[in-house]
Amino acid sequence: MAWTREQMAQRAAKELRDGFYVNLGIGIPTLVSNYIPDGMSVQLQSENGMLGMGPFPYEGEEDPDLINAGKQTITELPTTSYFSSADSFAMIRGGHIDLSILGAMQVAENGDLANWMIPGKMVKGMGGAMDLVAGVKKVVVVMEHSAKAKDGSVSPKLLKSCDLPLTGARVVDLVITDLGVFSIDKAGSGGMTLIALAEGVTEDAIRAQTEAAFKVALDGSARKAA
Amino acid sequence: MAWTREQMAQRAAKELRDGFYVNLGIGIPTLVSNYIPDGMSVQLQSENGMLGMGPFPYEGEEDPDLINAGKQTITELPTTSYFSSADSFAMIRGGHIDLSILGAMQVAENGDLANWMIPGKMVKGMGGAMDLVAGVKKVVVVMEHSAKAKDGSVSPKLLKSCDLPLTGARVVDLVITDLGVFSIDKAGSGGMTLIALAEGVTEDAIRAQTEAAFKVALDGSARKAA
Amino acid sequence: MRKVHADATAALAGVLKDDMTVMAGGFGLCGVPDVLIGAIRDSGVKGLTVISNNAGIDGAGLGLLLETRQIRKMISSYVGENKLFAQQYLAGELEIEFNPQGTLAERIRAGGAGIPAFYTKTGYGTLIAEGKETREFGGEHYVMETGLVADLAVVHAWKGDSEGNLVYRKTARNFNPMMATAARVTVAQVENLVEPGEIDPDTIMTAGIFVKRIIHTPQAEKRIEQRTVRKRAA
Amino acid sequence: MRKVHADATAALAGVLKDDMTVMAGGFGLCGVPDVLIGAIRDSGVKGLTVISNNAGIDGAGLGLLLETRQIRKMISSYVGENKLFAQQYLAGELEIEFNPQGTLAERIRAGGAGIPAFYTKTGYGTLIAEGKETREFGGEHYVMETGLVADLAVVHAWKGDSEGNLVYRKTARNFNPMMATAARVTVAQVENLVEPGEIDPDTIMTAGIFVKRIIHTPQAEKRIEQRTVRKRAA
Repeated sequence: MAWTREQMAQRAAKELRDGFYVNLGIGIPTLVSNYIPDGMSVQLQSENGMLGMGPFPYEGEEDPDLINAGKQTITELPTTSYFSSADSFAMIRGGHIDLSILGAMQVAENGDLANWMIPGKMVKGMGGAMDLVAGVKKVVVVMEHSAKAKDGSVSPKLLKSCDLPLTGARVVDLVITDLGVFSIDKAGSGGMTLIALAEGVTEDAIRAQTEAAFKVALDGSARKAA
Repeated sequence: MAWTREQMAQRAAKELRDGFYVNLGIGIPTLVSNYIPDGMSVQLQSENGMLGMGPFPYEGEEDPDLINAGKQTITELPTTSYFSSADSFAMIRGGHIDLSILGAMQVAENGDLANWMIPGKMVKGMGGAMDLVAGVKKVVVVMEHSAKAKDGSVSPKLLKSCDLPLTGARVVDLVITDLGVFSIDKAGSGGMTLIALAEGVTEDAIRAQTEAAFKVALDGSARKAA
Repeated sequence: MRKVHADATAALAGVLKDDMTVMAGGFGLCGVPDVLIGAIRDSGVKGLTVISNNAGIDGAGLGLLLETRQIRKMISSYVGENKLFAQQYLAGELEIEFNPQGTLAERIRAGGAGIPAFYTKTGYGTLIAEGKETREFGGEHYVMETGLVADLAVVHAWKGDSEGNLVYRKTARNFNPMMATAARVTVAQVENLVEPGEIDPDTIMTAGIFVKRIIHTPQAEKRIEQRTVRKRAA
Repeated sequence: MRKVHADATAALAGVLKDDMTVMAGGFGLCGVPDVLIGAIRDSGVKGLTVISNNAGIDGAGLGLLLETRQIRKMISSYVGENKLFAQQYLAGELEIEFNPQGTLAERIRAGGAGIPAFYTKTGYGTLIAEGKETREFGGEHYVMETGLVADLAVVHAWKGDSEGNLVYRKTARNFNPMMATAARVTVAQVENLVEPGEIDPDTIMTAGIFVKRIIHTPQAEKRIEQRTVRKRAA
């Protein structure tokens, strides 16, 4: 049984540590905020100029001046501070954000990430994704293990090398898919390692849907080292 | 009769225009603030992080958190804003200040300025002077025409080229001394031009105390062109 | 007082010309100088290069200037949510230069701060670095990016005084403060116009020196792009 | 709450080591983190490289660390008004690296913002440019300057909350905000310590993310270097 979106978010939440400042991308990463352990202080950064992002407002309490990077209405917390886009990305580029959790189209075994454009399709732009993956201390990708096209065909997203234009070269530390968890030695030559399996998913099932070469280290120590 | 310090400051005040943002150095330049014409809006910048600098406080009203770049206690005005040193020098470096009036040890006929160190003597540092002369739109020097040493010897300060280490290369637009006013074509090859004489001072008297080559254009049109 | 103009048209008089470069503040539809953009549309000026994080949506923000085909080129980080943009781009009528959002913000700050170029890790090893200088510092790879300046910046603020001092509100701050510093002429629309001295000088975010002209837009319409809410506990 | 420490010694515990680089906020004696500097003196740590616009005066500010010869090198823009500094410098006991004030401020901002180098006109054609790369952009000459980072930054703020959010007061802001961003560990002393939510989030000047430790110093002594006054009209 593959993990649901909620289970993937729950697994990603295990990467949180007390006192962390975290940037969450759109989609499954946003769900991670629902799984911050009680008593753990985690502040969410929104790259449009906010630290200490609160939940969605109650209906009728939306403030057009208060949105997140996905342009959704949100709320503030007692910890909140606001700043300009330049200061926001100075924070990101300067390595002050502990963790970025974001989605991806493709991840290569060396940590290359592609998630902003498909040649030949209309390009919307990279927004803040390139800055985030280049600047944040630890980058975690949460994505479906394989891509399902409209015609039903399935193609792997964990690749030997990305064929889509990169968002960043050697930037991903950890990949969480619906089938398992992979660590990547992005700074060295250690490549990709499968460190956890979703319940009921086998290593063989993962191999069948993965182009990237990967080692396997499912014991707790390797998991911890990731 | 050479100009007094007050007269030099008065002459420098003629460079002010309505709406100008101005940085004044320590010494005679500070006096310029006494000669801002009535009805003219001129805001003074202090490079330690303030725009809209007010006069010295009344005794007993000094605020240790409110000083100018000379470390003197000052006051704020209704127009005042505060900012960081980085933002202050972004304002200066970015060319947003209209006029800088400052003192000098030496000025060369090409606009080179020396006012921060004498080799062999204890060096205190350049503070913000290098940033100001490099960044401000128009740089006016106000200084004694000649240097009087303790032993009574007199040496010129308007030179063919500065022998002291520079604060900036080709940065001075106008020099006001106790004897007269000189414009400098800092961006071109026009050199230095004497455009005004202090009352009772002759061109010959100036030549005798000036090493720099200079043209003379004492008519109003040349003065305006400066 | 001399900075305060009666309306957007008056505030832009003498500044607009064809083929100029305009910076427009805002992120999504938040903090967008919509009244000033409307006046730019009404002026009919064309061939604009517009530097703005986004391109508005159909019928709002910079979408207004796309409808009238007044924009020749956008310098942005993200232009989704705009069908007109896609149409004009695919028809070859509109150029786009994509910048990573943080690179865009920093390029604008640099332009205003007299910094012609700086180095950033962002985009190294990607399409964005193509044709740009790269360089190693301390064993890490960086891309050289250049400062951006414009002929005109239009910004939106929550509060302003007649000296041009500005205060922004919440995430409507975004690109507005940097843009205010990086143009030959900056025009601000403010929701609340007050007298000098009414804003605590420690809280001023854009010093008046950067703002040449200002208009009071108390009725500025604020739109929401993605209305998201949560349910109240029963 | 975890960021709040009982006193300066507790806040610096485990951070100080010989030969480290320390940034200290302040301009003259204004906005100087004097309580934290006192605790650095008391710790006896030595061989320090100190990045600070000035070097204090005899008996105050960084003057304290000069008295005890704990500083090996200063990176500053102006060090007048300090006899001890002059003595130690002339005796070859103290190194000094002068930076133009704006270059120093920007190098610190760059260090905190992940920018390894940038170009500035300041100092082109002077001693300051010697040994540095220079380069032309648009026909003008610029000097390449590098970002600065430190092991520790000590800053002074007017107000702070237990999350580390800081607000500075008047010209006591100066170098403090940039330094807070550019060190591995930033420790802040605040005159007023409040609970999260008590500071208007639009007015926060340093976001809590940059501040690792904080102490409440309500009694911080404020000295005036140049007391200047005007006479009241009779």
